[in-house]
Amino acid sequence: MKNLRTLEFDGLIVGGGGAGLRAGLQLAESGYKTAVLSKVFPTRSHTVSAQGGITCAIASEDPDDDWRWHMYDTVKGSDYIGDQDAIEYMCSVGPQVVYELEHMGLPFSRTESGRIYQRPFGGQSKDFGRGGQASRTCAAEDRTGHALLHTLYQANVKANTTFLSEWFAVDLVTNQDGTVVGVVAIFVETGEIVFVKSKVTLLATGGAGRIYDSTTNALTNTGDGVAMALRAGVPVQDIEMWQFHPTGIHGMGILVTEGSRGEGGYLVNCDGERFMERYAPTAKDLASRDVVSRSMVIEVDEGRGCGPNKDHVYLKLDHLGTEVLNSRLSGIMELCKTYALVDPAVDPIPVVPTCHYMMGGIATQVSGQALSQDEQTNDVPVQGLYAVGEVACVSVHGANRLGGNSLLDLVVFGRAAGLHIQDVLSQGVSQRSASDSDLEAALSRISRWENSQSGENPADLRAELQALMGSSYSVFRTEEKMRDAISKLEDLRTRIESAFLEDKSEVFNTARVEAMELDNLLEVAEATAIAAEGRRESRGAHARVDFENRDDENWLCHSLYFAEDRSLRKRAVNFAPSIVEPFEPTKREY
Amino acid sequence: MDLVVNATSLSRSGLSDFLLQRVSAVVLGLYALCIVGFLIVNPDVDQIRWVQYMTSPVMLIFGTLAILSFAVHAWIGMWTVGTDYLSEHKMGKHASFWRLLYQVFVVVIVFTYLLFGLGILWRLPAILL
Amino acid sequence: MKDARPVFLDLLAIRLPLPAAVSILHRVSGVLLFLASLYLLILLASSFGNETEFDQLKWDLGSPIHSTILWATLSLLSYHFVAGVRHLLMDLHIGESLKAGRIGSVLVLIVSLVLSVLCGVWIWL
Amino acid sequence: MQVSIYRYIPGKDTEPRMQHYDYVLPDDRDLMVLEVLEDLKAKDPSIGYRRSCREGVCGSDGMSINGRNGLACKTPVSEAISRDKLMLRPLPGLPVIRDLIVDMSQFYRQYERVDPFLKNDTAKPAQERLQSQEDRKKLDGLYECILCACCTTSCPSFWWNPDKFLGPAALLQSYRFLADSRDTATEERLSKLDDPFSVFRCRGVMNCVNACPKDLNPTKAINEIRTLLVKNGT
Repeated sequence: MKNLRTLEFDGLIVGGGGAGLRAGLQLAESGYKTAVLSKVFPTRSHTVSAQGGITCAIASEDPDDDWRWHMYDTVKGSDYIGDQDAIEYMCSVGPQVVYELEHMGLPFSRTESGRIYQRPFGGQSKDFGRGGQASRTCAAEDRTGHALLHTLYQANVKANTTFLSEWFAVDLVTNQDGTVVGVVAIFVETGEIVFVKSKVTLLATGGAGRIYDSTTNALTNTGDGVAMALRAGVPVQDIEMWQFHPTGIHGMGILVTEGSRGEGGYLVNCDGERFMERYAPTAKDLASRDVVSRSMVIEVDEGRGCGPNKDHVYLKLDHLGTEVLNSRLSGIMELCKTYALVDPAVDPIPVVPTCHYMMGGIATQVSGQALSQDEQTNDVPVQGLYAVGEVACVSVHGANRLGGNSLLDLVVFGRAAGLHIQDVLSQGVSQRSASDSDLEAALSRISRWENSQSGENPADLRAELQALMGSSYSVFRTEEKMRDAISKLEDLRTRIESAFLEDKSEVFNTARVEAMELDNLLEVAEATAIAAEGRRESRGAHARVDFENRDDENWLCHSLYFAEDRSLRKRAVNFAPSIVEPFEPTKREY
Repeated sequence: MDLVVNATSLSRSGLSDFLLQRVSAVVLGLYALCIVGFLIVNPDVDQIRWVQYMTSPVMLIFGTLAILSFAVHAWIGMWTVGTDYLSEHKMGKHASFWRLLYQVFVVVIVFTYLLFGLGILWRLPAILL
Repeated sequence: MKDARPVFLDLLAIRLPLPAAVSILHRVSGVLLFLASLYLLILLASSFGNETEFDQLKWDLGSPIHSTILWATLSLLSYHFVAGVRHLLMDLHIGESLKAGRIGSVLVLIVSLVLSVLCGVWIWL
Repeated sequence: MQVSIYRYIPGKDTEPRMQHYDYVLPDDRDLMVLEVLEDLKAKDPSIGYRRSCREGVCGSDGMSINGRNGLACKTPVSEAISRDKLMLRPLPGLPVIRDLIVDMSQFYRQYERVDPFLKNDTAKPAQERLQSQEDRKKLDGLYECILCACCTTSCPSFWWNPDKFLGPAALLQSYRFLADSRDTATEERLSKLDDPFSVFRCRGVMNCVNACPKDLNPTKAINEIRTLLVKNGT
């Protein structure tokens, strides 16, 4: 096979963040030959940056808490396009999965009775919205993601999982029968190109926040999995849905956890007014993120912003006192002092809504198996391909994710996929073969860059793409700007396809990795652009100036974007949970 | 200890070495203080009093302990220094040869000091050494 | 190929904080004392000889070279002693924080310097 | 400002060299070292370094900045710069793969040697294991480690014996589990540490505390382990 070194596994997991590690753990413990392939050493994955916690009805702060209430909040938060079978699964299995994490050693903060500490987060309620604010987010101070990721990595060390660290997955390999049989990857340390073959391939590559110029995401969040799927002919779902987190540090894009508002912090405008009381009289600063972000933008647009340019608002925490700040929010104390040069115990923090999370992604079943769609709009499983975590759209977040639900998503569905793949493997899946021509697509992308002799600098093109997405697809969206951006993206595609990789060295060539990441950013940006233009309504995080209202008649559905013909199709939302009655769409107020 | 070979440390246990190092340090420190203290209090000491003091039963036992402590303290200290700088990691394959040579050198000196020191304190005729 | 990899360990290009200097000096003084102990033993031996030897020793110690060697040895001893006390205190969990570590190091340097001066006073005055 | 970067590209360079770049700092705000690197890399893409979260929690971009180990994304230029020069070199003591990228495998091996995972041989309860707030507090200052290797690669004992001395980061993690009220393997853990190198090679140099970008104190953790060893062994 082309003299390519080939590695073979039963299960291949691409991505070593929370979802990938949870799935890897499940598979490694089952005894199947499992590898976790990651472009960074696992504990460098972006899960590490998650702060506030993992939302789950373990009934520690409130003994009466019920996973059904959590489910209600999540469905409402999703603006009713979250799949209710998946949400039901996540909320009901959640407690067990969180206890497993605790048993693995996750150092959760504790209540006085020694149970896991839970804090209030946005969009949380008791008794199906009737019982006031709930405290449902399990936290390890404000470093929950760090604690979770390290705990999972440690569990994998214990389970002897094989890690391919600092391997960059270039593309999926699909054989003639449409089965995914592994990936072509570059071992970054040597530059060697390897075919990593596997009976089952699971994408857990995380998000793509780097399509925006201002994002809380790590520099490595370039949507590699989404782009790989799109290039392999797998569609992506609801990719227009991008969450803007209300409290990114102004000018830095660094996140200040929603937990800071959960602990009692609030937002003020230049008049010192606690403006969220006007927009969300009940939940106030703990309304869901889309609502808070929009309110902040309106405040700034109407001239009530803070600072010399009146372009941000303030997050006030000083009234919480140093004890709460140091014991519950020590991580953000450190971040604010370092990056905003502000001591939250004394001064308010300048914040702006900042790109934070990709609700969309590869459509999957609850088992993690990737889905495509046939001509009759029936779901068709993609053989050999699974996806979990931010890269997937199972979909539990719909049009707007609730804080603390992403970590739960990672571990619940990482585990579910692990269990399912274990099942599938035990029924005896044979390794399908791949021909040279199946590998060709992936290899040609590498050689395209390798053979480039001149052209534009990838870093400049990346900056241009990010600025374009930032100006055209942020909190509020207009038809005119989106149309313009779509044509600019077409132009960018031509330029990126003829861009120049100057450094062609073999050993740890990060320029090559970044060039391929640029390809991926472009795929995600274009999918976002077309899907956002196509969804002619406002729902959750997708707020259009020209279509201000939610349109349940036409758009109470998922969007499904296919890259081959750049088409946008619709896919039905699941309204059939198996235990509880479905939650019907109603007006969404906080 | 799978990865750690420590055939030539004094006690083969890091903890024992650690404790011996500390205890011997305290003995040596106190002994030094006794001598310096005596000399400060008696600046014009003559030889008789000096030898009397040093070989009084308490000081003789103390001195013997101090010399033994010196041997222990010096060996552990010098062994540590040797294994820091004369390691396979830094010198390659031949490190163990150089380390052995160094350790033999240290052992010879330590023994010489030990016998010499005990001989003086216990006022043994030089011929016995 | 792996063996050919360079290692950056240019000690002149790495900033070492004060506690590191104190620790290295502790080691250096220890090795030097190991060698200087022969000198101390010889002093002890001659002080245990007959009365003439003892007086001769007292006389000798007045010479510039002899007294300088004695002073240097005592200074090394004081330093090693003081830095050793710091080690023992740290074993007892005293002075473990970065700030305390710095203060402790400064104290070690000051105290041992003072002792060294006192040794000089004692020998020469 | 002049930025000098340690360069070594296998296949191209036979010896490491320092490459100098001119860089104009903005007047209105302080930059982090990583921002400077990103700007330079946009112009010279061949500069190799690791980075990810750019907010000091992933631990990718540890390097020697003007002679002191730190995270590039968390070190302000104004703090690091001396005589208008910024000197960037790889973490000391580990083999250099390329430019500022070192081979961390020795570091990770030492981490794995301390069994960095909770061991509890009692039956798992249906819910979480309870832990008092006081017991949980004992993990503060330990669990926050990001494995950036700034401490371990600033430690002379690790420079001399990277294969035998566990190094501050691994020892901090070792103590993180020794201190966890939920861990039942204390004796097993301690017995694995009682050799002259693993723990006892620490000489209290405290470079680790000085280097840690998260303000953790491995020296203290190592002392705590020693105390446990003394209590356990005497």
